[in-house]
Amino acid sequence: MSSRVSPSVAVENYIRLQFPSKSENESFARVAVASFVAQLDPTLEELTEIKTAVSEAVTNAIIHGYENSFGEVRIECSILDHTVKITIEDDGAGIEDISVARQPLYTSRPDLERSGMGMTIMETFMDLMELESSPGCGTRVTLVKTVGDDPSQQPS
Amino acid sequence: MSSRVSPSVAVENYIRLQFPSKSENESFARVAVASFVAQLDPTLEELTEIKTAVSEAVTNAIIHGYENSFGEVRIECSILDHTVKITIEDDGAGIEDISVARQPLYTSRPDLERSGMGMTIMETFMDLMELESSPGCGTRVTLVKTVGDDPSQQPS
Amino acid sequence: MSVETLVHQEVLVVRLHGDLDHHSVESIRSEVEKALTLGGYRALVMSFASIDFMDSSGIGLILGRYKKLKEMRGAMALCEINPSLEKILKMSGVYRVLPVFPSEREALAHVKGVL
Amino acid sequence: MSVETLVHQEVLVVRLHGDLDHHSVESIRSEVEKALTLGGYRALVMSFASIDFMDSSGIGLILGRYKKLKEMRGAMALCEINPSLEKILKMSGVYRVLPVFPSEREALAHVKGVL
Ligand SMILES: Nc1ncnc2c1ncn2[C@@H]1O[C@H](COP(=O)(O)OP(=O)(O)O)[C@@H](O)[C@H]1O
Ligand SMILES: Nc1ncnc2c1ncn2[C@@H]1O[C@H](COP(=O)(O)OP(=O)(O)O)[C@@H](O)[C@H]1O
Repeated sequence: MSSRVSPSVAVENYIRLQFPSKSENESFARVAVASFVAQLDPTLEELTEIKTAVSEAVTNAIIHGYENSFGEVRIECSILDHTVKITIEDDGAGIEDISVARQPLYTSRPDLERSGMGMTIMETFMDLMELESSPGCGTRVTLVKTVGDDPSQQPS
Repeated sequence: MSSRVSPSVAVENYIRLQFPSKSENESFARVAVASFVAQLDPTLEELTEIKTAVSEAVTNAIIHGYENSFGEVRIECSILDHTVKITIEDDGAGIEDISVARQPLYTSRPDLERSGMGMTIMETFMDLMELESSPGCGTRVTLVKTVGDDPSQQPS
Repeated sequence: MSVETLVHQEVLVVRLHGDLDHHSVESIRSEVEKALTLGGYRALVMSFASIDFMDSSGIGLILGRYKKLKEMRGAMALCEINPSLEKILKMSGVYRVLPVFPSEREALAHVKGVL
Repeated sequence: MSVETLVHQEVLVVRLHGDLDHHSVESIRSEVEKALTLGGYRALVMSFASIDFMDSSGIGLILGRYKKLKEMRGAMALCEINPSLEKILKMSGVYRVLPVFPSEREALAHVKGVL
């Protein structure tokens, strides 16, 4: 699970973040992404939705992917016109059945009082949410959202 | 100019950031570092000092290192006890004479209304500032600061 | 993140401050549980007036407390939900199981009435 | 970042808002220069009341305007410097060449007196 934004792809700006799977870094991750996305001049509501979606994906990488053991989370965030694309990936446990995992209220960790709403929140708050996962290898979530007052720009 | 925090080194937490040399990313860089350092519970003054030092180093990488052409800036920030260590590096022009560059008010770009105070601000606001540079290859700035009310912790 | 707990007659009031995410939820949960158990309360009001950010970890916290209080045949209500929180709570079905009020005063009155 | 310019008799007042860094300084500089040139002003007051962040790019902006106005035999003053700005300005010697006042009113009075 590793990807690169090659400079030949038409991307206006991007960031890459990498950090260990510690819950302290959840707030760092969403604040960093939000401060990068701020250059698109999103509404406060759009920014909150992006922060929430990133928080869900990073939390999942930490508690489900790495099950609270050590591992690295990688985030890549790129913008093109008014569209932001964010990938959050881990090299953790992976997901056996993606369609089950995406169901609202499904959680494999009710013991941790997880609500099973993370995926649903990501889907609702973003224009597009894609999941790739291979059991034993890791998971990559791709989130796309067009922000601001330019609805002609579609996620690519 | 590339370095890795190996997991064998006693570091409690770290982040790595990577982004293109665009001035839009200056605010992203300092906000991201500040939101990571926030877990050490620094005073507002300490946080402002760290943000300012990071802003100086990132700005230098963009305008002096890459001279406003495309390149990547890398930041690594690690914390151990109450000490934060930040490296900011570029693969740009490099510095011919470091001792000249460090002099207060020295700037190679008075045409851009640079004040030549960036290095002095980094030195003053941080406990330690180290410069490594090879002309034609790039520059790495290392900034170390111990924050919070634990003065027994010294920068390593 | 911090938690402020106070007691109104038989009702425990919990005011949440700051960011409610997976990192902060554990300590909040244990504080609320401790306060409930120590005081033997059967009624809980949670106020979200000072919440700056909340993700689905907050849903887990709310529904977890709801279950506990239901088992004890207690009462629970939420109050001071801002618009961005409202969206998450509606999505998760929290509005279908728990009463939500604009003010702490109204939430308290409701919970006392139910007991 | 945004710039608010207003004119008090012969004096241009520039109020800076937000983050003053290398990214924002260019547009600020050109706005200030345009206002100075169009109005033919020889006196400038810069207010830092609403500055959230400033690095050495701000020093360059201040000293650049100072030079210009000195060449024109004009007058300039700064005001509303918060403690963290003060440190940077002192370090850079700005206090040795420019008068600094707590309020815009005092800065204006000084600059008018000098002209
Ligand atoms: N990064 C991941 N690695 C492994 N499993 C995951 C990951 N993300 C999600 N899952 C699985 O998908 C389920 C549903 O996720 P989600 O809707 O976010 O709910 P929750 O986090 O509350 O369990 C999780 O319970 C987990 O089993
Ligand atoms: N990353 C870098 N790459 C190349 N040269 C640099 C770099 N950082 C600093 N320098 C050199 O050191 C000088 C002094 O830097 P500094 O004190 O920050 O002042 P300023 O940025 O205002 O010029 C710069 O003018 C430049 O010549």
